Amino acid sequence: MWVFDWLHVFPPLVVYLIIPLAPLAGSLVAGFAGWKLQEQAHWAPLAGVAVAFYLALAVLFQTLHGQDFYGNVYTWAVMGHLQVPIGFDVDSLTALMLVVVTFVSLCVHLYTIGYMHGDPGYARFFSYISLFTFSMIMLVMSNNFLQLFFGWEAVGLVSYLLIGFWFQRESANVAALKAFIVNRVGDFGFLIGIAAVYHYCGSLDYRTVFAMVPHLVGQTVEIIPGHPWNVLTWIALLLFIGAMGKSAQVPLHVWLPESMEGPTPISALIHAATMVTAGIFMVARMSPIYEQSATALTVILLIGSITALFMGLIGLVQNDIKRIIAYSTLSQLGYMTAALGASAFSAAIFHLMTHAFFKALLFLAAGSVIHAMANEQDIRKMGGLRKAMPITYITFLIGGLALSGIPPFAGFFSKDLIIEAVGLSTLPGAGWAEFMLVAGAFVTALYTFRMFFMVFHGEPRMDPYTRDHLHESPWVITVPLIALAIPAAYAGWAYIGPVGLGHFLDSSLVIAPQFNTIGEIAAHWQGAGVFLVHGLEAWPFWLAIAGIVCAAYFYAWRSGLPETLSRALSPAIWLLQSKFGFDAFNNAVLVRGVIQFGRLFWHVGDEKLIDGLMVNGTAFGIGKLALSWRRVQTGYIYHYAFAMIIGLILLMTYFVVWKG
Amino acid sequence: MNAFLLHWTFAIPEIWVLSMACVVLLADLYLGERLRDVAPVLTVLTLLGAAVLTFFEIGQSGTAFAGQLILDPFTNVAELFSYLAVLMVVLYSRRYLMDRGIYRGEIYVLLLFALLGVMVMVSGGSLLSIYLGLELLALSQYALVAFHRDSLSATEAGLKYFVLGALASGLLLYGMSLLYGLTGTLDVRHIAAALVNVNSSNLILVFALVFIVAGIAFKLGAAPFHMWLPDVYQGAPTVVTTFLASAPKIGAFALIVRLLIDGGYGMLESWQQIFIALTLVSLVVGNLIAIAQQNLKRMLAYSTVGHVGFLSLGIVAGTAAGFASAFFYTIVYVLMSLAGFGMILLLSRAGFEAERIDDFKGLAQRKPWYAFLMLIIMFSMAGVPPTVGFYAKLAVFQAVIAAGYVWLAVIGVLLAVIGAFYYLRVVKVMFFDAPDPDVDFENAPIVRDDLASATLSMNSLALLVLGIVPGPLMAFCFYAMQGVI
Amino acid sequence: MGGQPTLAAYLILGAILFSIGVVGIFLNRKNVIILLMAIELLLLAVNINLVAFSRYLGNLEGQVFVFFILTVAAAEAAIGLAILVVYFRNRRSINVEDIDELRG
Amino acid sequence: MNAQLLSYSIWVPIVGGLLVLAVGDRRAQLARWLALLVSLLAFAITIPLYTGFDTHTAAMQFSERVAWIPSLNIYYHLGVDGISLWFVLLTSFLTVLVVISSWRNVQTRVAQFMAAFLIMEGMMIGVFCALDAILFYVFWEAMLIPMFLIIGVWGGPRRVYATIKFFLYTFLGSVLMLVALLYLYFHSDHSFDLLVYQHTPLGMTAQILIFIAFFVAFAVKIPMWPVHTWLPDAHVEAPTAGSVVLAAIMLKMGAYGFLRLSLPIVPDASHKLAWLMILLSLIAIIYVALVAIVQEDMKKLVAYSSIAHMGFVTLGFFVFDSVAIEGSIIQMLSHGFISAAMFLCIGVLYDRMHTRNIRAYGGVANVMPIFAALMMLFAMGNVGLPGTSGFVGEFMVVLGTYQMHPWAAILAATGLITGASYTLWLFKRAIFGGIVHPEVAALKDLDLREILVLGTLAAFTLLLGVWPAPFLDIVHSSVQHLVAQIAVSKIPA
Repeated sequence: MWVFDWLHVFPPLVVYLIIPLAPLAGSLVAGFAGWKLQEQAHWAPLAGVAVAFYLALAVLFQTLHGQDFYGNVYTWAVMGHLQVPIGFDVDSLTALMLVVVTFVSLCVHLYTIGYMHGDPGYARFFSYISLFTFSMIMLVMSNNFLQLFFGWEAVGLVSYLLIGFWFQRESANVAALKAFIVNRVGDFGFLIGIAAVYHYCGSLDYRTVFAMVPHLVGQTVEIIPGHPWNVLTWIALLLFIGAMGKSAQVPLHVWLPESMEGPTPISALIHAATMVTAGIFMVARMSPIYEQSATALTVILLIGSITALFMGLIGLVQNDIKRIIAYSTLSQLGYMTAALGASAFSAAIFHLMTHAFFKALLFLAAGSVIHAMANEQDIRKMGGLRKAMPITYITFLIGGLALSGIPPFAGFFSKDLIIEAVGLSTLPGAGWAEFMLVAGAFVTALYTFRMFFMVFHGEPRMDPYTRDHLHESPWVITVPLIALAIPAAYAGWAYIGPVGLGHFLDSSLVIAPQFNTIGEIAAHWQGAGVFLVHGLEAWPFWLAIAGIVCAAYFYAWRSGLPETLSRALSPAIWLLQSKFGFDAFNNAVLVRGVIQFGRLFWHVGDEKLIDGLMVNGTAFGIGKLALSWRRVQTGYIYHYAFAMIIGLILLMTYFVVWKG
Repeated sequence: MNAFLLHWTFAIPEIWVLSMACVVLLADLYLGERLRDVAPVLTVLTLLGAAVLTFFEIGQSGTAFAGQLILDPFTNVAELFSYLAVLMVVLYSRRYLMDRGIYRGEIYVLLLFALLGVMVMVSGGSLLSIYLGLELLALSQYALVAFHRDSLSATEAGLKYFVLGALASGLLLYGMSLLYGLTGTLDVRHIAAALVNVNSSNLILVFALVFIVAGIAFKLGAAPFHMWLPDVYQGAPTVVTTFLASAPKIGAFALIVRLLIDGGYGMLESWQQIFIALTLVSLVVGNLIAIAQQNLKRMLAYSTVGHVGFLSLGIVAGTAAGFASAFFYTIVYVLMSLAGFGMILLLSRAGFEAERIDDFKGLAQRKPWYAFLMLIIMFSMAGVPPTVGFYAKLAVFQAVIAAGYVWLAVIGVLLAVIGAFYYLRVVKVMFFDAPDPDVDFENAPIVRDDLASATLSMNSLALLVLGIVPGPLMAFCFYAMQGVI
Repeated sequence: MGGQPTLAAYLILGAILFSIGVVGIFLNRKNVIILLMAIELLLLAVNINLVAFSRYLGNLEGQVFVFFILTVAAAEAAIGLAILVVYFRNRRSINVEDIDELRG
Repeated sequence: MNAQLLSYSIWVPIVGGLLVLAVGDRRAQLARWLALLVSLLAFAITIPLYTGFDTHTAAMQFSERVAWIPSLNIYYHLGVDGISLWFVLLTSFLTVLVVISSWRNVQTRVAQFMAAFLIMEGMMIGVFCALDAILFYVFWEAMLIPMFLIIGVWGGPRRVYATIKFFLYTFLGSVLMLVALLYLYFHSDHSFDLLVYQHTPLGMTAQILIFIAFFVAFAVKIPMWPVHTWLPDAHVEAPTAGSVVLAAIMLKMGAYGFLRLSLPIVPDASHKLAWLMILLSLIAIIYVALVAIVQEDMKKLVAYSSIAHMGFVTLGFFVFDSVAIEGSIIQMLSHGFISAAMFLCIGVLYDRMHTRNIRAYGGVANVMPIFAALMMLFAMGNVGLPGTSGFVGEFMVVLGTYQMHPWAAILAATGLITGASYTLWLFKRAIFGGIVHPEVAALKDLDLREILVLGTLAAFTLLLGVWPAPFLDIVHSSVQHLVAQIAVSKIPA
């Protein structure tokens, strides 16, 4: 394309280098010079991300023309015989991710200018989000496991910093800590996975590793003696543990709802569009490994569908606008994961993309609402906002429809594709998975439109002061909303062919013939229109419509009904409100357990046994001994003489008796 | 010249010291009160002269007076170190004695006689001369310990030392008499030759050895023959304690060299066993009881017992290197004790003995230099590098491991750790505690004694310097022992 | 039998005397003077040994040694008594059980 | 000059320290400047060691060998290889920072304080350079004296207990090593040369006994569970600078001892007892990390975290894999930077508030943003985040360990979780949050001097994390050589 032609003057590596480095530079400028730049701190990060977005587009066009890149920048380290470079693997998958990441990031940067205006941490915030963009770019561009892990952990770090951005708030700090530690649990598995990869492949380089994979088929490992496991299953599951942490799959999902303590732009950027998708991306990237293990795929499929349904259910009883969206994110991530399990990698990536757009949109719109409501997040105190905030209303509706999978919005295409692929899957448990996903469609629509109606329709329930000051947000906020609404509306229709059905991503993915669900769909592919019409006859669509109708009935027309219902269903509601007990379990067993063990080891192990008994006990014993032996020295001459004689006699006896 | 007087020149240093002791006695008697300093000055000159005379003898060897005296490298080296030890005692002594009103010439005369005793022990070639040297030393020591006539503790110490010392002499003598009966000679070299024909499990011989070793152990201060040591070290005037811990230890070591190595090397296996027992008991008793002490002199006394245990390790080894390392340990011990008791001497004032450990509280703030020196001394005694005390321990451990007694070395190092505790306590008191307002070094009347201070500084720094360059001293000690076996 | 006592008899006598001396030192709880006497007894025992051996071996060295021991014993006794005197001046007692100022 | 470079590295700080001592406490300012000058000079002297280092050989470089105590065949034998080089540089580098960091917070007996650190610097460099067993031991022990005084004189309320415990514990550990060294002397044809020891054939029983003796010495120093309890006490009571040196350098000596002595001298025993070492390392990683979580005293927390981090080091040694061993070395280096920085950070707070209790803080980030940012970086290093130095070593150790013992790697990797827990929980409680205590509100942010010190460490933490290659390049040849050495049995046929 002509706008990118001039880039040919640069060597390709330079272009690739600038993509991560531009946001990094922006971050550093905002971080180090922030105290001086004050209100102008956004320019450098904004410029950095804009450059990255522009170049990402250029890269996307290149890959469309088949120009992939695989090469190293520098040698990070040589460890023993293992050489670990820092390098880039740029293919269609990477390019697509780059565009999604930088686009959402750009929108969020822009949005932040308005949203965070006047916050004392303004510059710091920009520094963080640019740093985040850098980390995510490094993650998706990586050509080896180490760099992947670097990006993996770095996004975790920035997420920690951003969730705890308002560090004066106790709840934000707790949420940040929780997010980091839960992610670390995932990273723990991921690290072991990398170690296993190195062990069996002798390299951390993607291509070398993937080339080794066929040789590993059939090899087993006995981690628990007597139980041989397939090596590739073992590796795949370990890596997937990492993905569970990052992409918040049950049971490592607990951090994501709480991460809503961070400022709203962050929720949009990190907890909807980018960081949480790292796990999805990683599994897709590792498709050569996963495709060799039906066991791993089954696990992924089931965990994904469980997450999709049950997290959606929790979303039904939430009242915090951001938390509802957060649970919807969890649920949607479940869909993506389920797609991965069904080997529909391209469908997962496609849903990732559409989800990034509409979920970022929803978050930013929610932010706009919160902004207007003077930081009130409880939907029970909202209502009737559609008149005051028309742009937000429209864009939120588009996002909601997309999320609920109503054609022709983006979510419909990607979600239907996933459900169809899972339906075609031959893995054990695929039937259950499909059921859960289809049921999830109803739940999704229900909680989305419950929120929608409670916020924008009905009677205003806020206090009068807030009601009088309701206003539409400024342009820096609404422009990103509109910018995101456009792809949320049309991206499904436009890209299901190239992205969803994998022609574009073919070069990046490996799909085993026996799992090729997407291939099956593609074989009967007659275009997006036919797919749409076909979708109108299927369960998910009607369930979604049913969800919307229920929501409208309960929350817009008969607003007294939910009360009655919740009384009738109180045990179920209680179960949902307690989030199936994950938090309670973690606090009561894991956190308390760790602290109890820590205290036990400290007070009993260290202080009593080692220090008290062994160390000080020895010293005390020696001291006692010294004091008592001291009394032998009575001061009397005859005792002294007696001691000498006794000594003499003992020596003589020794010789007489023993030496004889 | 008849055979008896052949090589009489070998005895010139002894003759010189004897004559000068008489001269000092007479000079002090006649010059009296007016010229008190004459005695120490003359003593110093005597020591320097003796050093010169001994120096000229280096390289010669042989016997004099029909084998009564032996001249070999050990004689030379041991005598030179004895001079050095007495010299330092003299240099330290002046102000301490003046403060207590016992600055008299006799003390120097007694020191010279005691030194003569040590010299005779060092060069003694027969049981007779060795016994005479021993008694000369012992009798002078009894008098020295009780020298402060008005002090109850000094006289009590003198009395105890006398009674027990006499008992020990009796034991030694009894052993000597048995040895004489078995071999028919008093000359140690003839005894060695005669023992070749004696069955090593001969019970009388073994008894003789036990008695002799008991006597030696008493002189050294090895447990369980050590019980006089704490009382005497504590009770005696500190000058005398300083002396007790120096030259007489060289004399005691000479007993081992002459009686057990020169005379009884053939019986090595038997007395090695005895020494293992003595070593073990000394190490444990010395290092343990020292922990419970509050009085620094007494603590150093128990630490002496511990040190004797360590040096005996070298003897247990039973090799030339072992004896050399034991000798090296002895010399190092002498240097350390001189410095340690010298420190107490210098910090004491009229009416105030700086002998409680608590008296050293906060010394680092009041007198940082002295505290630094004491730090060196304590770490040297504990055997922490880079002080010379470490090499002493290194050498004996090396020897005992070479002889195959690894288990003894392990016990030894463990007790070294326990021992480190009480030395550390002194350092702790000096450096970490606040000064005790009741103990004021500054307000007590001070008679400046720059010579003593300088001596102490040299003495203590020597422990550090020798720790960095231990080679020559060690080589010297190894040289001394090369003629012995 | 009869006639000349054997060497063993002398040695046994020496040993008995020596033992009496030793026992005298640590059994006596009364008077320091007795300690001095016990010490003399020790030296006496040694002298008997030496003389007996000298006679038995036909070698004079032992008897020479005895003379030296006797001399030293005299000196020793002198110093011992002197110390006892100064001690008595300070403590007003020569009771062995009172000599316990220094201990521990 | 080049020939005696190591001697200069050792003796310049020692002599300089004596000079500082001579200046005396009354002229404190002069003593400080002189100490700074000496430490800079000493650092400058060590730089040619790096620039002139030949990375292609495992042989000792910059060697010096002079007879020292001929009677016992002891030599003054120095040399560095890839294993020791970094620690020499780390020591001389950190001493500069330590001098600067103590510029104002030490006001009593300044000259003695500075002198103690300079003298200790020389001795610590001596440990890393010594190739003669006795020389090694002399430096090893001598170093205790200045540290004993530093903790005892300038330490906190329970300093006496802590310092005596420190001294006796380490002394007890090292004396057994002395016995082992002497034993080796008689089995290596009367040589004290460590390089000769490496080729001395030894039977299995002897090897195991020697290994145990070495183990006691080094395990106490590192420290490994269960002989670690002196460390928290020593750290809590030590002045900031003392903690820095203790954590950053002294702990490394134990680990260095394993590399220089245990592994090459008794390879068969090392293999045989590897299970024990791995077990103890894992206990350190898991048990001690749990203990760290519940600490209320910041220094104690970091002290326990040091033990846990050193667990990775020892774990890496005893899987006998070159990646793991290199990882351990890098982990040691990295811990040198990060633990130093963590203690300096706590020192910064302590200087202002005179308490280390976490509860007394909270909300420090509000008033000390620069400090909070720097400490966050170091905390992340402590957590082992990629991009910081803390990651590289742990990553390599886990990678290497997995090769041999997957379970050990899995258990060790839990350090990822616990490390994050205690470090960030500390951070949350002390640095984040609202201001509760009025004293915290009055805190002043870092001054230039503090920024200089912490900033330098931050730079190295990042450099080592982003580009560890130059650090590892130095290490390769020596580690390859070591691994080859361990693989060969020394039991005589």
